Amino acid sequence: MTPQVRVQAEPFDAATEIAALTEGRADIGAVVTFTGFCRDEGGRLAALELEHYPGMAEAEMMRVAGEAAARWPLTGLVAVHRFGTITPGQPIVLVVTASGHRAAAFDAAAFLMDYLKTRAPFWKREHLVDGTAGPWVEAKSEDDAAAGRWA
Amino acid sequence: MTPQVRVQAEPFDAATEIAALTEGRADIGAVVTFTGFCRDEGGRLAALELEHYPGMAEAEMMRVAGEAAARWPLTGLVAVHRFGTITPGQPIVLVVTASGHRAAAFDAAAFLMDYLKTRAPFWKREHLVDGTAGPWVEAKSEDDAAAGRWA
Amino acid sequence: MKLVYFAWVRERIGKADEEVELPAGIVTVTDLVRWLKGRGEEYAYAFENEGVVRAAIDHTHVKPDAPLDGAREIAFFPPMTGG
Amino acid sequence: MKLVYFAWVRERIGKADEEVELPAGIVTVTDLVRWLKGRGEEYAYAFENEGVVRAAIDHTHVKPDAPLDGAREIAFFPPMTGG
Repeated sequence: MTPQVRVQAEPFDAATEIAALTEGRADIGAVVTFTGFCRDEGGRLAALELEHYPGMAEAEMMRVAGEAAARWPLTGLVAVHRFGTITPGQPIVLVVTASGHRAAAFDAAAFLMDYLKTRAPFWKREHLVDGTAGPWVEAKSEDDAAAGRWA
Repeated sequence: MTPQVRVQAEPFDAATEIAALTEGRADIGAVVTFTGFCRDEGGRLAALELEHYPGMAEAEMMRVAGEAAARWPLTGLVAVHRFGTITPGQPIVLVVTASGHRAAAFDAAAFLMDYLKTRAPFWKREHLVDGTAGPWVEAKSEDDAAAGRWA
Repeated sequence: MKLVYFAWVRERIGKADEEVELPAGIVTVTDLVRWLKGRGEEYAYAFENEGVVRAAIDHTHVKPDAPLDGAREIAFFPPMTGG
Repeated sequence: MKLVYFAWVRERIGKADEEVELPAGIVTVTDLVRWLKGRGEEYAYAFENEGVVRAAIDHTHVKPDAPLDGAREIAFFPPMTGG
């Protein structure tokens, strides 16, 4: 199983990714998808700007994907992360995991998200509804704690 | 948030369900989907036949969905379970959870699957590739253990 | 009172549902199971291990000591294997 | 050696990347940070809290005591906030 990792400006489609992992296969029992969306934070945000480190973003996502593949018996793994300006309601990140059994698919997807949050080189900046650029989003200690539970 | 529960013979589409939960909303940060598929068990199975208890299946799925909605801050919840004859590679069950934050969406989806497995009145029977009807699938003690972790 | 059966419980009994008139003294699900077992070997076979077959009253799971009072439909079935 | 900066580290320093010739005695990432802080107040501002800014060598996360030997590209950036 070779993980698929993509960094792109374009939106993605969860159903297309599920179909690509399951097409023509009869050994997959479970597919979990996680999609992370841009929120408007109670009407405060006009958009999120996502900066990334080209080259390292793909490399680090592939390392995290490889760790998930080594840890759980997966039959498929896709991780897609967008960059650029993303408006509220639009998707930012997608993780898809496929396995014979549901626990592996669930755990691997949660692991991937926890690790992508803390290790993939992406940075979010807020753009406010009044047209000004807001602050860079601060990293959350709860994300470090979530990643720490897999150690 | 009113959970949506459906019992149907027809296939379903995960992307349609994600779109229905997220369309026009800017307060959703995370959507998790779980899709359970029919496996061929190493080439042994021609199909699974899914019997269900009409009326109670919907009622019990709605009770489980209500428990998830009471336990996690969800903005959307869909559970769809098919009945009838389902061939390897085809989907059987779909759960979609939406929330402001990813941990709630992940945990609620895993909870729903663990509880649907042990409480929703569906029974699987194997149909073998040699054309004969195989045995009814036996309940697994590991499924009871998985459901027990939420108690 | 309507009884409904599913999966291998239905196959062993040989019918999907039936109407029954309960004699006096049948108070709980366990009472009903013991009474059914006395009706023929197909019932005895279906309920040969009482701890395995599950019951529901009016679409809600119940334990063996649940009272039948007021029930319209009682279901018996094996442990669930959906999902 | 190429240095690249991201997010508010990039904004504080005022450039996205630059080529530097390191003087002798700059062995680790921490040595490099201290040398950069002496180059001007924009660097001092970017690295004002050395424990916050993260580093990567050739696309791999590294700790402050990582040796620079053989590195082609060193990146500095805030804690990640993707996902």
